[in-house]
Amino acid sequence: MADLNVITHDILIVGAGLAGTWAAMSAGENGVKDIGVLSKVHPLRSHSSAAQGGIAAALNNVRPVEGTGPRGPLEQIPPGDDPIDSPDLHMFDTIKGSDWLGDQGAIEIMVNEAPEIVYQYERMGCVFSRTPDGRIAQRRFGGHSVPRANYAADYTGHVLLHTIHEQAVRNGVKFYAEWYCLDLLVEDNVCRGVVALDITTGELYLIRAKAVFFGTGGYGRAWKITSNATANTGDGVAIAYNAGVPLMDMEFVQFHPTGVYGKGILMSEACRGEGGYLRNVNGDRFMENYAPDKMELAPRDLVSRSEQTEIEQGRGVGADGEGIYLDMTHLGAEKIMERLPQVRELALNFAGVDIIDAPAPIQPTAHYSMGGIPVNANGQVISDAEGTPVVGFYAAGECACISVHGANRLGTNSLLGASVFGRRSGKAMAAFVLSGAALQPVDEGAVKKNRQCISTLMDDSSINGKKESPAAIAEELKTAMTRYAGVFRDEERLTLACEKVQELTDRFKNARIMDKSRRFNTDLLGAIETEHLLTFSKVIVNSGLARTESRGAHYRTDYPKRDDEDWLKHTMAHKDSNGEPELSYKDVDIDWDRYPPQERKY
Amino acid sequence: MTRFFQVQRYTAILLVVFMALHMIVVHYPPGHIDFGRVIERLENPVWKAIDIAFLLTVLVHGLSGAWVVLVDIGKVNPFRKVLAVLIAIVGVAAFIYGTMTIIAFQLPT
Amino acid sequence: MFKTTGFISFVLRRFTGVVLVLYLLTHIWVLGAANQGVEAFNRRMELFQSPVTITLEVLLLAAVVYHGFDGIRLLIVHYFNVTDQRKSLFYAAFATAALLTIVGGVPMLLFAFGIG
Amino acid sequence: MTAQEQTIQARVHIQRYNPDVDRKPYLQTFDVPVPQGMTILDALAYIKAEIDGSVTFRRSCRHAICGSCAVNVNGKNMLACNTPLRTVLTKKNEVTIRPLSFQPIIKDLVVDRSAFWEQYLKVKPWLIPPENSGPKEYRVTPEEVKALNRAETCIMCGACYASCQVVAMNRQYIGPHALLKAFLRVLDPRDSAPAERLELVSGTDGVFRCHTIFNCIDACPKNLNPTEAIETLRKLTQRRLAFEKEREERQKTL
Ligand SMILES: Cc1cc2nc3c(=O)[nH]c(=O)nc-3n(C[C@H](O)[C@H](O)[C@H](O)COP(=O)(O)OP(=O)(O)OC[C@H]3O[C@@H](n4cnc5c(N)ncnc54)[C@H](O)[C@@H]3O)c2cc1C
Ligand code: HEM
Ligand code: SF4
Ligand code: F3S
Ligand code: FES
Repeated sequence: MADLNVITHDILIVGAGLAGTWAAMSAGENGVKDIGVLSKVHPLRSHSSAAQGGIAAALNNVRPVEGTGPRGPLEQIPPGDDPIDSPDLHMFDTIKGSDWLGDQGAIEIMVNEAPEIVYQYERMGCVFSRTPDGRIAQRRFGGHSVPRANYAADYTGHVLLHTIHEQAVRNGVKFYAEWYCLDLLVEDNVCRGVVALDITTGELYLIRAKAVFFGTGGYGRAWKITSNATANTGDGVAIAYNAGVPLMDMEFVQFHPTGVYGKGILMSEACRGEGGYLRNVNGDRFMENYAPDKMELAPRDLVSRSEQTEIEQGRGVGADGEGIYLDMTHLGAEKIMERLPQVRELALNFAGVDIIDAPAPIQPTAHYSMGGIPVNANGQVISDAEGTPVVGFYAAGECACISVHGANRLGTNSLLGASVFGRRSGKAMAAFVLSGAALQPVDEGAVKKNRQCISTLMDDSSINGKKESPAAIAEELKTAMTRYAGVFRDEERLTLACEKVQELTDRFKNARIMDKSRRFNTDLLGAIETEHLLTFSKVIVNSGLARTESRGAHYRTDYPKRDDEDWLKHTMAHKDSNGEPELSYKDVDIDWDRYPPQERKY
Repeated sequence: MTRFFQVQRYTAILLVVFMALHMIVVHYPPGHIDFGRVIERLENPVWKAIDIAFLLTVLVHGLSGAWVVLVDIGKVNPFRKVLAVLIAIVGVAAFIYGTMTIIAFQLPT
Repeated sequence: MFKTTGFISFVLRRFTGVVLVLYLLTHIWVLGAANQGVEAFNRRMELFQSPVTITLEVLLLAAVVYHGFDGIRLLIVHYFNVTDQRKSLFYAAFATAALLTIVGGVPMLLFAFGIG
Repeated sequence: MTAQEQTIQARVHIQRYNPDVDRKPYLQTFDVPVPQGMTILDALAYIKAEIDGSVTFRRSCRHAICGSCAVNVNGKNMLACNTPLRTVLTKKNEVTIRPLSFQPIIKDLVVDRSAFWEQYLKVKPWLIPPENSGPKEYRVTPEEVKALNRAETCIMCGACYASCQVVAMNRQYIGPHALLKAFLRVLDPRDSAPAERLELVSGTDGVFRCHTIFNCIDACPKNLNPTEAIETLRKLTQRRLAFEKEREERQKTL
């Protein structure tokens, strides 16, 4: 083709969050020179920067002051004193958090590499908060039995991302900022490259590479109320699925209990940590009916479910009764100004409420997607339950399912997972490329196909005169997912969700965009992203419908118990020839001697 | 660049002093200024020295300032070296001429 | 952005600075008449003692004091960490300059129009 | 508990421009219902979804951490995502949204940030750690971290850069964002090339090009203070080598 733009790289990385940037860095350090990184937003805009709380690692820098209880003050551990934390403990907490669906081999690798990767971040320039003697400060975090979250105030992800990005630039990694990956080219289980769009010019490119890496982030945007950035539309997940790669455990999506009402923007866990109350419309602290001991400090999924129960029983607040009050007025202006200034700002800007004198309306918000592209501990994508690799295709971060988070991720473990497995993937890719991998022949028709899709979306002479707005379809999908595949699920709701997704998928065939220009067409991107949302939402609802148990974040009111007998296994979904998800299952990697499944009790 | 900035700031400090002095001594109280009035003061060689220093300071400050103003403009920026030379020439010329003037204030013999 | 004290002061400072440089060069040329002797000097000075030029000189005074006090403000900002007071500092500099212009300018005008 | 406030109607003027087809930028007006809590970004998203899908702007995180969405609202640069629309409405319930000032426009509210990023890279934003890196973390005191916090939260939104008239005059100027970054690295006790950095920022286009206009402070959505960072750097450039000596001493106890 005359108008075919081709770019080649040894390694092509899609996604410039922590996972993608680490992969690029470490591939470079391991001897590969020619690395390209594609990102649909500028690398520093990646969603990793939104992480607030911290990154987990058993550094043993601080401990609770003796005899002060679970919410008491922390102190640095004097040199020579006994450590309180260990990778093993971290491993156990993670497994327990995952409701035993996490693969223990991968978890072990992650917790063992954790301290080293945090130290490396520090040595590269991260400005972590410090203990009085200058070590990295740590704080408590939900589900971790000791203070293990290494943090930089409440912008940890921001600091990590900027640091690693700068170091990658320093190492000569080539970034393509504002390039959109449209398609992945896999044939005969061998990955050959991608089709990408230079957003600024609207030009299509065929990018060939010996190894392709996906670090495209999560898929929380399929819900109406979500803490995720607008970029988190699960593109990588959908693209891989369309290319014939299976998706794993897609039904597991974590809901955070305190998102700003109607928007989902995260109000930090610290609000409850500092003593905030949750109240329903009658002003009752309803948590006493669900977790009388821990009250507001019960684990995230439990609190989210309690809130949702109140809402569904008609005791919610707000215009549509879908909210709950987070009441911090009793803390007093002084404490709020000192400990939660950012939260106050947030509530002021986004809810129009000053938390000093009024409760803030909040609601559960889609927060983290545990499922994704199945990979092994070297980031190599696998194509079936036996672990057959897709040659030359790697993934890590939130778009991948390794699975270290199992059915429920612990806070601070995802920055860690993205970093550790991003780095490992980079190393594995370097080994793969240096072992003599070659560029594979590609079908140039792929570009044509994508160009066709785009012109269809832009076309105005639509079939049967019916035009659909992609934005409206996305909106309906999100509403349906929130209602039917949200905190609570059951057969009826999930069936409704399936039908809705199918209906919307059909309607999307007539979707037409308004912006017909080539240059920086975000309308077009929005439509493509909507298509991706539909693609993987179908997998989510089908996987969820099939899984007749409650485990971690997947809660079925019709099957409220965990069922290890039948369901201690990962869901794998392949796209079949009709475009429907075909489910199969994969065993969980469990060390039966060390960490056999137990009841998950807090 | 560092030096230009330095020079501007230090000369600015000096100018605060000189300017105040100049205003008070020369222009206050306001009135008719003629040779006679100037010579009253400039008979004293110390005043001469002060005025020469003032002249130097204000020239350096003003002209380096003018250079900055010009060079701030993106299109002019590439020619900053040439400009610096031109302005320096102006400065030196003005300084020599001004110094001659100051020296010229002498009681006619 | 264009209505901030910072920008306004910058424009004024720049403008007065340039005006002062131009004046300075003229000034040096004017005084240079002294080289040609007493008469030449006095003759040239006469040229500049009409009410009109003296009025202009008042403006010049305004420029000098404004530029000067604004410059002092910048020196203060440079040597002390007072950026939080940036607005008050500007108002202070401006007010002082205005005051001095009046204090110095009124007698000049009185003199110029022969009232003093 | 709080009274449900009424939705009001706003007229949002947006500057439109697609260089491929338009000869010059023009304003287009949209009527937007403004419920309580609607941000400028929400309004833009509403317009894009409901009225005109070709309205183009950047956004991602929605809560002032990614730095994508800075625009010029009623003549001031700010983030669209953390500014409630009601706070910027005029008495007639109008608001004018333009792209960041002084930047080449790619389309509508999207500007070409290449110069901005180039300047950012020019100051070598990465840490240059000391050679003798140990197995664990460097020891940095909480006080030293506190000093760095004044620069660390910069999200590279460019609101400062696009409010600085020096940038408007001269694109060679490094700019407040990048100088703030330089400040962060220079002051970091772990950085071992402060003298080199100070040399770099004292060049023709560095800290001395700043004329203390302060617009960068006014614009910064993260309440940072580039001017003070620039003044600090100016002072440090004067004792560059001494400062590096002190740094070497400090690094012995990292
Ligand atoms: C509000 C919030 C707070 C959080 N707090 C914490 C915390 O405290 N601790 C913790 O451990 N975790 C936290 N997380 C989770 C954590 O931030 C993410 O899981 C993690 O950052 C994901 O990193 P990533 O590299 O996989 O993806 P991302 O950082 O999301 O990056 C995705 C990248 O892929 C690119 N991309 C996507 N699609 C395409 C495409 N089609 N073409 C080209 N490029 C594409 C994007 O541009 C981006 O660069 C939080 C998450 C949220 C939402
Ligand atoms: C009390 C006396 C004065 C003080 C305190 C003073 C102070 C300053 C300062 C601090 C600057 C630097 C501005 C910047 O960096 O942006 C400056 C600039 C300048 N000054 Fe002065 N100045 C004084 C008198 C003068 C005089 C008498 C002249 C004219 C001959 C002059 C001409 C200039 C010019 C042309 C500039 C450059 C303008 C700019 O950069 O905006 N100054 N002055
Ligand atoms: S300093 Fe402030 S305004 Fe400037 S880029 Fe950083 S966050 Fe934005
Ligand atoms: S606005 Fe510009 S001139 Fe300096 S003080 Fe800020 S960088
Ligand atoms: S959308 Fe991220 S800063 Fe506004």
